[in-house]
Amino acid sequence: MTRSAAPAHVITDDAEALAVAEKLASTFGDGDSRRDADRLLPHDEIASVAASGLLGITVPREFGGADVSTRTLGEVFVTLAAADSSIGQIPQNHFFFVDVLRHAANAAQQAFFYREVLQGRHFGNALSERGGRTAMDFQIGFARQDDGTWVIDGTKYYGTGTPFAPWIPIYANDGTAGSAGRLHAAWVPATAPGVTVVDDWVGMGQRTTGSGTVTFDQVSIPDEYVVPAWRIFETTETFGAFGNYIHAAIDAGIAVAALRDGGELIRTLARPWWEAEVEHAADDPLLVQQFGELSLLVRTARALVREAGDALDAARANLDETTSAHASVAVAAARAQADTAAVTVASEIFELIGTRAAANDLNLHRHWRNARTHTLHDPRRWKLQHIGRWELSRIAPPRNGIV
Amino acid sequence: MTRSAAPAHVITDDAEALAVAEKLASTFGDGDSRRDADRLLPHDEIASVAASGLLGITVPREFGGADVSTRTLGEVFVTLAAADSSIGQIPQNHFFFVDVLRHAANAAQQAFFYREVLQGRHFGNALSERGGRTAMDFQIGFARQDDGTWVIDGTKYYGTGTPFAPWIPIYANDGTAGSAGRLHAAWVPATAPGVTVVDDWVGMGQRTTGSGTVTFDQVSIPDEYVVPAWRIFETTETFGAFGNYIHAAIDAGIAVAALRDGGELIRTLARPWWEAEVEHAADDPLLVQQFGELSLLVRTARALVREAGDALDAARANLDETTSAHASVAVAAARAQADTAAVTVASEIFELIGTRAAANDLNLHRHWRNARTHTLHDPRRWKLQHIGRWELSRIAPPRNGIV
Amino acid sequence: MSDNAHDHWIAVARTVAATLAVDAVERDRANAQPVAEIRLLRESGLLSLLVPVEHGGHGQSWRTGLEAVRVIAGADGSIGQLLGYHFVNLSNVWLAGSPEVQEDLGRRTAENGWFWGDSVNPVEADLVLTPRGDDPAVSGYVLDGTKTFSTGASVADAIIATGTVTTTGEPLLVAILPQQGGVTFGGDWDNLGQRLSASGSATFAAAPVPPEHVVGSLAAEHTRPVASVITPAIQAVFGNLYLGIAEGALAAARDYTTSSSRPWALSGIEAATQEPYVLATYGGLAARLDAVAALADRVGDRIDAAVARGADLSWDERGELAVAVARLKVVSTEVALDVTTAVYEVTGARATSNHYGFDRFWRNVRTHTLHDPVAYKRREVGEHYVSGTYPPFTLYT
Amino acid sequence: MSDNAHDHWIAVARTVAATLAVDAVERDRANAQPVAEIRLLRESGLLSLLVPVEHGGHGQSWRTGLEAVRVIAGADGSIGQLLGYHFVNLSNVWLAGSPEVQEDLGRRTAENGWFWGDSVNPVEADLVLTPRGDDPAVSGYVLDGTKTFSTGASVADAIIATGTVTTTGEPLLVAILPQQGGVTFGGDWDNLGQRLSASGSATFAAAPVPPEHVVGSLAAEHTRPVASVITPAIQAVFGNLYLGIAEGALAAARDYTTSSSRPWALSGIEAATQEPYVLATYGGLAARLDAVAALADRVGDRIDAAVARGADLSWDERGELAVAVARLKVVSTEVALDVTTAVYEVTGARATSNHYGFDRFWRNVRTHTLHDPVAYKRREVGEHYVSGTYPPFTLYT
Repeated sequence: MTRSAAPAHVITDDAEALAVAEKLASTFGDGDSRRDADRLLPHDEIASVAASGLLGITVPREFGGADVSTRTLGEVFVTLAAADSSIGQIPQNHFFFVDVLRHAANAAQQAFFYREVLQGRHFGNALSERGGRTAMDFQIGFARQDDGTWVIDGTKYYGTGTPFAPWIPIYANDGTAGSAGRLHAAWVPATAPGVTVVDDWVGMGQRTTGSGTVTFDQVSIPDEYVVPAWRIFETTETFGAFGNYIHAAIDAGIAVAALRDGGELIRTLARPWWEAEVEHAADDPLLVQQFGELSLLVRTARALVREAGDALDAARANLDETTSAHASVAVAAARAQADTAAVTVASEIFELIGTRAAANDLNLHRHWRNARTHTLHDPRRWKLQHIGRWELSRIAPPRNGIV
Repeated sequence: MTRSAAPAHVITDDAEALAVAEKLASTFGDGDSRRDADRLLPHDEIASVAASGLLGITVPREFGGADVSTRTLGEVFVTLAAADSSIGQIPQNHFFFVDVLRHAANAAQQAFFYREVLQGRHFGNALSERGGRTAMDFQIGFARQDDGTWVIDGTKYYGTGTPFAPWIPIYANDGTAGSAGRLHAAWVPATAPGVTVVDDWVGMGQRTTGSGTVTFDQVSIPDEYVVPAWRIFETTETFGAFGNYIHAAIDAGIAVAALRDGGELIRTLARPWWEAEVEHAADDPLLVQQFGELSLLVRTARALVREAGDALDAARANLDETTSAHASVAVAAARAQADTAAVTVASEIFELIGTRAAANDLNLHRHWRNARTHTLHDPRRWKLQHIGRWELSRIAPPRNGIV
Repeated sequence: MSDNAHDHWIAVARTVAATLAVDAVERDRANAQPVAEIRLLRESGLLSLLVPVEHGGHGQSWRTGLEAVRVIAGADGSIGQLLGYHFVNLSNVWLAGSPEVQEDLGRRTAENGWFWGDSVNPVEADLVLTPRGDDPAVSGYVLDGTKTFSTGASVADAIIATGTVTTTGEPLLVAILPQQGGVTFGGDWDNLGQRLSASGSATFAAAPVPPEHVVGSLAAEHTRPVASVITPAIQAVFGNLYLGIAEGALAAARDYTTSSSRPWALSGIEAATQEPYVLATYGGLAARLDAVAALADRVGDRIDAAVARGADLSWDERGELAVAVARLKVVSTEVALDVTTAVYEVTGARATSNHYGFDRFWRNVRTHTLHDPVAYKRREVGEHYVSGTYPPFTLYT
Repeated sequence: MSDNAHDHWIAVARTVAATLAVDAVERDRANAQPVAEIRLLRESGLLSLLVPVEHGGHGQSWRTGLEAVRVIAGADGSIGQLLGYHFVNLSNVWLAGSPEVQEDLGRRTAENGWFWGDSVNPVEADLVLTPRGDDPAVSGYVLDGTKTFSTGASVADAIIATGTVTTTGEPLLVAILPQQGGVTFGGDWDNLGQRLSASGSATFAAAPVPPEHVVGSLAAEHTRPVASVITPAIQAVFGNLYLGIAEGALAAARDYTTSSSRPWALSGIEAATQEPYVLATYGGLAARLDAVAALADRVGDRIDAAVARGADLSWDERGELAVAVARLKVVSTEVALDVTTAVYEVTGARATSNHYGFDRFWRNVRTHTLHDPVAYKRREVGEHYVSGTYPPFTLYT
């Protein structure tokens, strides 16, 4: 496991965050395809991200962070994901849990964990379980002991980012295993006795996210590491929308990558189709037509991601039922459109390049595998339900940390 | 013909422009369907628009106007077109010719015509001709006389807005009829001898735009009313993009209207489908799903219109080949997406209401007729060519006043 | 399919369609009663197309009849609808009627060239059948009540109607002959599309139903699978109607493109017929229409096969047919909406002139496809695909 | 289609498909030579399916052969491709060969269960045929050169190849038997999809072509319309291949949905098989597949009809066939890309595990549909629809 050694740089404003992201992205693009093909986890790259200070940009100003706008954070994710969508996804849950701290942690916890974050000591995640009827039934053992400590016992899956992270936050319900108590977030040090991280992720896409199995064998943590996440949903919040917003930015980044790499291959590899009677494939009007359609899709996705960022910022600035509903629906729209853009562009781009696009060593297909895998995180069809209910009946999306 | 009598109110900033547009729109919505069905030209409504000062909001500040952002102007058009898409289209060419003044008129002409505009004395248009091989071959007689005046002789078609306007600007090439000289814009007073405006527009949609035939029988105008429009295309410009941007905003407005009216009918008229086993149509999950898709389409269109407005403002602030190309492509994207949104929403919304949606007296079909008519102004497929060429080969759209 | 009788009748349909096409735009606008159009159908012989030879008809298949509907609908969607509904209304006589009913009503239909309308809108309250004496088997009933969407009834020689018997609650399928009185029409059909389909309301006031006009019972215990083929048949008419309208729209656009379209200013191309995107758009739509047409023909054959099974038809076979027809309904709806909207992209702005009236294709498809929501047809098909279940027998499935 | 022989052979194909399905994911990953798979086809009798009875084959129709391709492709796209290409490669013997060639190569194929590969990639330089003496009609030729995309050649008993004669410039169609030497294979096929299609390069070094292995001439003056039916035939194989893969993908998704999918957390529904949007998505896709299948069957019949016309087939009839096949190509491409991408929407995130390998359907379709651009097929269909012109005879049209 790679751990960031020296304390990280501290980024001070939005412009710096965007510039740092661009700079990092330019170094990640080259190795993306190889890492995917050989399934090499991006340990060095994530260490660079941590050292760059990018993982601290949402820490509030009073705790020394840049507190960048949500719009900026989204652009950072689009940029990273367009360079390497696994690298783009790895910090997703990190920012999600930084946001959990903002909403539900006490002042001491905030001070402690924000300092960790600013020092580059970032968060993986262990959220998902198997076997529950739906994805929100958390069954892992999570019991408060008489001495105030908590014991965690059980297995989590799809622990994106855990192989890289000093901290592994989990979601659990209090009470004994099997009971449906109240939702808590608990920060587990990756080095705690009883924690095992196995990189057994076999997804067809997002292959280097380190989304493996995490087992907790009677792991003990102090009460200070436990945050009452259930409180988040007691009031109006933009919390679920925030997590989803980052997913949308990742999908948009994948769409950008597929369009970019496809364009490059059209210019450098594709042969003109004989019926087009043109010298270069890029001059074929039917090809240009379809490339235009795909570009348009990417534009719509990026525009909705930006508008969702604005809506989240507006809600954060002036939180009430209406602004949070607006933000939640704007995020749902961005998710739905970025899904379509990523999946469609990553598949249709092949048609414009021709037979050579399918050569395995080009590995152009990683974008489709990444898109198809990541977009399924939660179903597009339910995004549309939330949009439709809001637009039709002004029913706001539910508060559950997912939408 | 209705002419605005008293001098118009002068709007001073973007916020006032948006508020005035909202207020006017709220008064136009009720009569929209009846005006369409009975083909009643909106004389009173256009007089209200002129009196409100909305038609002067792009006049530069040094000439006393509000010089609102292009983004704001687009939002004004979306708002007006969502209330009555004919009223939304009528001022399109007005703002187009106000922009011609900005780019190609001399200072005296600007002073004169801007004052006219601020007083509510607005512009119709007589651009289109028939019979040319393409839509850009202007054949109308337009000859400079020895005394410096100009004589116009011939016929123009699709003169949107002319039945309402004190001024009728035309496009013509100098030289005798049939020659391909240089492009000029010429302002003809609607009351000039030899001018005849016939409201013979028989389009299936946009029925009350007054897009009829305008004949010029040896009409004489002074040299001061003639602007060398060809100069616009000698340098980098955002002029064609500007005109197209307003078209995009109108299409987006039609999409908004169809979604809004459809939603209202789902809530008030539609019966639930028996297989859905729900009490109200609005609770049917498959209906909500599709309404969500349509809402998403409208959001993408509106977002791209807003981003196109921003791109035009950015180009205006810092004009070079790159910013103007960015703006032109952003507008092409907004046009293409607003086209899809308007046509799709206006047709699919029927499915969600059911059989009653087809009752002729509901006149819900006006939105589809309006969308299908207005979106054809210039073909979507060529917008995609311009987007595709830019994204693929960094070929900027041509400078021709159309894109 | 290349037998002579089939080809003959399709040629007849094409001739009728060509006549209808001449003034389709004007007739659509006038929103009149389709009296002349029904006469045209009658004189062509198409109204007796499906009547068995032994009852004096032409004894043709559903496949031929549905293709004729498609051909007529390409020229005039309303008249295509009227012909298709007529086939279905009349087929009740053979699917649900006794041999005596078949001989009587079938032969009179063929001899007189009767056109059959209907008055059966299932979402409204039932019409009421009151016995005319102690034994309605001898003295018959009278029919009372009002139904909207009584397609073709106002121009019909015979109307198929459903009514509930006051004394027993039994739902019966009956034939009403308007010339025998007791029927008035609302003349209240003014819809977006299918304007000539005479689909206004019908009001029955003691309309006579002699016993020989009781076609059959709809009571579940009396309903055999073959009698319920009527719903797949009407849904197949819908599919062919949409397909025919779409075929007509694309052909009309082609005529316009080849004769009137200008190339786009920026294309640098001499004629609109050479613009690659225009051609590719036509090609994509034509290919989809061809696939739906192939499915429509196959579905026509399956209806013929189901009808030929007669009393042997099982509920499962009936279910398979219903799903096959539902699949046609889904794809024909999709292609028809797409084609009738997309044609403008390849004709251009001037084609929106009301002079051409190209919007009638979209208006016709948009109006009729609202009959029952395609989203639920997709769900029925999906339920069958995923779980193997068949849609229940209703007047929509 | 319900004759016994057809049903028998489709049942055979289903049995083969079931065997292939068992380890399709593992075989796709291994990217090995499909030796065992060809043996399976040989033992099933499918390789002689289209060989005329008089030459010892099963004498079945193209329609049956294409449906068999579709069935096999549903389980394994590569093997479906190999079977379809085999049919086309072999059919050159009857479409372009003399009676002697037909009797000789046809009978040997049937007797030995030969599998035919090809080496004909038209966008590369031609292979070279050098006469082995003054009179190649007596002494034959040797073949030299390299072709990529030589599908199936490396596992073939016979390879159909095109070469240009050094002395006359005449393009000939010849059969190469790898067991006679002179052929090596690059083993360089490692593509996104159709990984078991053995589509690597073949290199010929003085490969013997005895005179009896000269199948026919490709020179324009010698080419009769019926010989050029080969291009529509291969394009029809493509259409059935895509359709078959899509059918396989949707069926695999269904199996997953009914056995493994969880309902979405927020749905409030007990089982994924009850979620209305999931069902509607399945229904919409199944309906489209059904329409394309109906068209595929019709196109199969048309190929049989064209072949049956033999020397009487005109260029216009050949053109009609080519357009009909192009329409199938368009809609099968569209539906296959849509289905293989959309299935994930109804299976969910866990179905992306490489354990299931559902992506092979998309990879197979995505790879093979790049053979020639569908946008230009649309244009060909559109040109015919608008102007009535037929695509020229090429190895793509």
